[in-house]
Amino acid sequence: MDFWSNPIQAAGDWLSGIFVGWGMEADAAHVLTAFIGILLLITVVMVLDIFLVWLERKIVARFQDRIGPNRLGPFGLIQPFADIIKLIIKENIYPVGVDKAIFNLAPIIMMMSVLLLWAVLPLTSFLGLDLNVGVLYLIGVGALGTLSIIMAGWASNNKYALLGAFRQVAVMISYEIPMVVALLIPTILAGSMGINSIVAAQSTWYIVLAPLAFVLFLICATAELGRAPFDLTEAESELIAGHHIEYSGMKFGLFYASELLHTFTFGGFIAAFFFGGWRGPWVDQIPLLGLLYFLVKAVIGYWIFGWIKYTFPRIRIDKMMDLNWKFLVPFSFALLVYVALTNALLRETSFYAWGMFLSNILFGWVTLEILRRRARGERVKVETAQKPGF
Amino acid sequence: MTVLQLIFLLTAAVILGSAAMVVTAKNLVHAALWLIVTLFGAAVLFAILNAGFIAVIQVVVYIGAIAILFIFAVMLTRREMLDRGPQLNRGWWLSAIIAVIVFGGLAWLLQGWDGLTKTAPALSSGFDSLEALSRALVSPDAYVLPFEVASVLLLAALVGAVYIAFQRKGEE
Amino acid sequence: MIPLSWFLFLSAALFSIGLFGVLARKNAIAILLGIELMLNAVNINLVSFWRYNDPSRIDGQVFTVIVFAVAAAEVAVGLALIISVYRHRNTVVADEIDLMKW
Amino acid sequence: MTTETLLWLIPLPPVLAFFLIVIFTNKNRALSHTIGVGAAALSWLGSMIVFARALGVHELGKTPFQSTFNWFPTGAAWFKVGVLIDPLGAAVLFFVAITIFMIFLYSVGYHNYGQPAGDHDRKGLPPHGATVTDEHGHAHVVPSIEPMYSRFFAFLGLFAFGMYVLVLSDNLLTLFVGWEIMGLCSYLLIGFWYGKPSARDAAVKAFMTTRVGDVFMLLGIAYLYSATGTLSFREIFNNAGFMQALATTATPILGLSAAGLIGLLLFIGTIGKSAQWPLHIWLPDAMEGPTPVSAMIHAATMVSAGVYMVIRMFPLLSLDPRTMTVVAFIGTFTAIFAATIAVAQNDIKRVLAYSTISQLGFMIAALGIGAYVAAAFHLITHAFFKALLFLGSGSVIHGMEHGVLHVQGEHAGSPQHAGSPQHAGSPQPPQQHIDPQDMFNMGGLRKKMPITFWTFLIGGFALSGFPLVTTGFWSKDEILADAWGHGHLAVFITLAVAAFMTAFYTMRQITLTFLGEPRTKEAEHAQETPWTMTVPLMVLAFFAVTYGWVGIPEHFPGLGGLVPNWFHDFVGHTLAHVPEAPAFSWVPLLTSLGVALGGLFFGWLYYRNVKSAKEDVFQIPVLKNKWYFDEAYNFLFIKPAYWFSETFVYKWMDQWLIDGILHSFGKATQGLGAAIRKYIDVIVVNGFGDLVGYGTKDVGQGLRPMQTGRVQQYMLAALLTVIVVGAILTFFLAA
Repeated sequence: MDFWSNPIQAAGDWLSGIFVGWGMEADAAHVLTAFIGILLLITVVMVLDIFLVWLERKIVARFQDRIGPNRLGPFGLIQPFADIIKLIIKENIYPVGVDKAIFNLAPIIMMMSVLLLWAVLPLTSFLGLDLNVGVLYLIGVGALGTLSIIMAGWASNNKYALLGAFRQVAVMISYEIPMVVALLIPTILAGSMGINSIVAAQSTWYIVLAPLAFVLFLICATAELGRAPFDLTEAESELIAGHHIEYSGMKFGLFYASELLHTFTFGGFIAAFFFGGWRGPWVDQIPLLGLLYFLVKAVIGYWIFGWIKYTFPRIRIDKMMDLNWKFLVPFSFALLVYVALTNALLRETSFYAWGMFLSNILFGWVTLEILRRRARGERVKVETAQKPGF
Repeated sequence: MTVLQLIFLLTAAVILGSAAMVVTAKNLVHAALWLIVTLFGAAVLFAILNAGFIAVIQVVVYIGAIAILFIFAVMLTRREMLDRGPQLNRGWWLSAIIAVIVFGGLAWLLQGWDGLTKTAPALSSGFDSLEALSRALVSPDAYVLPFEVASVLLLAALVGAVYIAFQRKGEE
Repeated sequence: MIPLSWFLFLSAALFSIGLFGVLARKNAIAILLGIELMLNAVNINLVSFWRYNDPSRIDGQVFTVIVFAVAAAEVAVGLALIISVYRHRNTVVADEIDLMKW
Repeated sequence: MTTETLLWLIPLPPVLAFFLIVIFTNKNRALSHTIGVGAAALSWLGSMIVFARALGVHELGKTPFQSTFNWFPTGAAWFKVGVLIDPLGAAVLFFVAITIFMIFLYSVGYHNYGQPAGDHDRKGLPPHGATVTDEHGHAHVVPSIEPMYSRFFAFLGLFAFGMYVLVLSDNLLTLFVGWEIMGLCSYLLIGFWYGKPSARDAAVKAFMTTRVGDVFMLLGIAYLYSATGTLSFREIFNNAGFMQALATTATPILGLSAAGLIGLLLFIGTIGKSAQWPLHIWLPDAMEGPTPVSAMIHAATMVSAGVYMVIRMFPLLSLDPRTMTVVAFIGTFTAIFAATIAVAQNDIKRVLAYSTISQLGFMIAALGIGAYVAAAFHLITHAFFKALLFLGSGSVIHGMEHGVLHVQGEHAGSPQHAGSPQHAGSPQPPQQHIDPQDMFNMGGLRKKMPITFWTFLIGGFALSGFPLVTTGFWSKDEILADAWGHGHLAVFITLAVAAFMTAFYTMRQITLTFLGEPRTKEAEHAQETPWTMTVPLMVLAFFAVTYGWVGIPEHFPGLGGLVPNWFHDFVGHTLAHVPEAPAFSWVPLLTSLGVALGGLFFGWLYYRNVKSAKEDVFQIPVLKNKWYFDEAYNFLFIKPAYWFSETFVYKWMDQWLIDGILHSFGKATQGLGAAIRKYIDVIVVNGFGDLVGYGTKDVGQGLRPMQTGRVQQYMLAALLTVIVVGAILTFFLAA
């Protein structure tokens, strides 16, 4: 096998060959190699996470017209390491009445739920498991995140934490529905649930074929991540800090890091689902180039999330649920049917890409028009109600 | 013993241990969390059995929805959570005996069955159980009717649950 | 390769544990937990029979999916009932929910 | 629209009106009566279209309009129901539709639509009148609107639905359904003013009495169904095999054939419904209902339904001569019997009620002697003129009530009386309130109410059989001719006497009511009724005169042949063998002329001078009291029933006989018992008893906790059972 077309596979084969040479069974060697691979991946990801902290701080600073960390190392790159050291040497506080086991487990599971996502993240054409239920896997692992939040909220023995956890869980369970539907649209277009297959199928990026699905997914992902404007779980003015109110030290650090990594991962998924993933020029000749393309696209996705977070004000919880159940869910169902139909009609034609794009724009325009009319009606009703004499 | 067997035994131990914790844990939230561990183990088993879709659905539906629902219910009925008294009936030993008898009976019945030591047939290459399942669920000469009935059942349960649990105005 | 018996014994054991939970627990929610265990035992059986019989016949998985649906429905209604009972009687102990006795 | 579709639609408007009024428009009187009258008009229109089309069909008897559908499965076959219009059905539908429509219209005026609400009217009581003040400050008492106005139209609609169902059905079952709907409605409508105890009693009486007949009728239907497997008229009558089998099968009862027994049972239903002797007692009491109801019951629908049913079943009845004899006897007897009572009645409506019974007797008698067409003819002519008479009498009563209120208003409104203490705060009906239905309180109304007078006169002459110009003459003449022609001399003579009495009491009624001078102040102030009441009178009067001309016998001297005897030809074809018209004879014609004119003349001659009830020599107690039938039934059935339960069963059987035996046994055995008790009872029996008693109790106590209400314990028990049964199955049965 050519090493450069799939270096990871080659390295793995080489390693397990060594283990077998040491007298191991082939299966056991395979499993051991896989574990080593997982460990390597996690290490890389965690290191990436550290730089994400720096990136996040830089982004927020730019949005707020500041410079951001700039003292330690070049461009302040050493700053996050200092932060980590600070968090590690902080005291571990256990408030009265916490359920210690669960309290400690929660951040770990939180981190785990994010790391599990990396199993199916298609970094390149050969890296990332092409699970035939990849999209569902994404949702299922999201459920683990939910679980960790409720564990944290409950174990803290703090009513703000519990309330925050309740809110977050309600939001996550609700927004899961439009999210699944939004992800079903790339699935339908690609004819597979495997995420790498979806990337492979994107000779035209799906942002062109299904722009509305992208918008829908972006909204749902923001809610799923619990970032502004949907950061109700830690709405500081109401709940202080939500589910991680009682956490200190590195446990808080884990929550913080996992949020950032989660965001980056979702940036990656946006890249994979809608921006062609590792696809790019010359990637067929040099597969490793895909990794670069993918990371660039993922960082752009990450930046989009940051852009949203630091631009929009927070939405009230009831408005947020209304938005989901009264708009996003019906909208997503209608969109799914619509895209499936247009896809079936236009697939074989020469103007497939442009037809899909324009039909999506048309659908979005109709939706906006309906919303505008309704809003106008509501406004008129409110105004007439306020007028004296009526 | 192959690695797969080892994984199976580990998973089985986790499943049985956590299941035992589910039925004995004093704190209900712990019981619910142990249930999640059990369900996760079951998902692993499904994965071992090459039923990837079922495994993921197990995680999504059971852990993502049902378990969360349980935890919600436990928290909504909070007084019981603080109840540190015995969580078992007075007649729990009778229940234990019956459970053992049931297990014994099932084991005895299985013992007498000749298909017990069967090994799994190899999956033909290119066979996608997910595709077969999805075709079975929507094809009229297979399971489309039960599938639709199940969805109607779900809807009815949803409406019923909302109605039952809905706190009407004026009620305490 | 794992023989079929392993799965069957595991599911029998899981079923019995669930049964014990259903019969012995005081708390109504815990009873529902036990029922979930039993349903999972059934699911394990269904899937393993599918795998070990003829994987091209997908019926075992279909039944599993339908069991999922039924379990979800059962839990939703069951928990709603328990919450409703809790509101009215302020208890979720199954032994105290005995209005229907003699 | 095909005629068959139309047939299905005809009964629907009234029942829709019923539900609409009951459910939605109950509060709105105008809307309610619009819906009710509109529905009757729609049904009428449909019926007229059907009738017109029926006229156009050649040999309708062989190819009637019919349509059926499968109702419910009976084993391998289906029970079919459907609609049918054959010549008889068409003729009946014609008069039913017209009379029902007219009665609906009449009810609007009768219940004082447009008048103010009463001062003290309450639901369940007739309106008492309202006081209004005119522009001069004078208080007048005027009629007030019926408080349950909408309800009346709803009930009437349901009643009309029942009648349409009955007429249109092609089988006995749906006919019975319509029959029973009418039974219910008659109960509701007779007891419409349920505030009056007499109305309540009358309603119950009518319901119970007809129920006696209905039970027998249901038995007959059941017997017929078990014998033939179908209830469809045409399937039974057109199947010679069925008819043959029914005629020859013997039954254990009175040696009748199956056909005879079934016929008799069905005929008992008719006796109840058409108020024949001996179940006639309910009908005069039914006059407690509002007058449109009386017209509905006595002319258009209910009593006609009974006769209609026997006419329908005539082919079956005629299979057994003994049944026919019974029918002829009952009819003839009822005719003369009711006529005698009618002579002595003073209530204007009661006279008509008894005359109805009498005329129905004519029809039944005609049927009994085989005069099928004559019976149907008289049924229809009678419906027209009796509806006319009832509505006319209602108009008279209404006019009289106006007079009563006027007089009452003068008392209440005039200054010298207004001060009297008992009238000051309570304008209740005054103590000297007279009965507006008593004919001796009337007199001279022809000037006050000319339209009512002339139409009533036409109706009365039709009832009497005034020669040539009225329908009653032709139909009654045909019955008499049939009786003579078929050699039933006894029937002929009896009916002739009854006809004479009919003419006599009719003229008595007309004379007392309309002729002469007003005998009371109230009668002086009577007033003509509004157009909604007089228009129906005029329409019905038109038919009461002209309808007879369609059935003039061909051989009638002078007139015969001028107009073809259409009715005989048309209705006769309902039967497989068209009955022959009797040969012409002068005897019945002269008899008919004589009794009609004679009765009318003597009635006028005598009653023109009678001023009060005391002067009337026909107020014979036995007639006045209706041959003591109510008393007799009271004595024969009701008292014995009381006596049987109170005295015989309770006092004699229970207290005296059984208790006595027991007591004597008790006394005798007491001594023995005391001895036994000491040695056996206390030791053995008590011990055993205690064992059983306490044992049962203890076992019950012990078992009671099984029902713990705890779901887990139930489950435990169920599981144990499963394990045990499974073990048994595995170890003992499978092995």
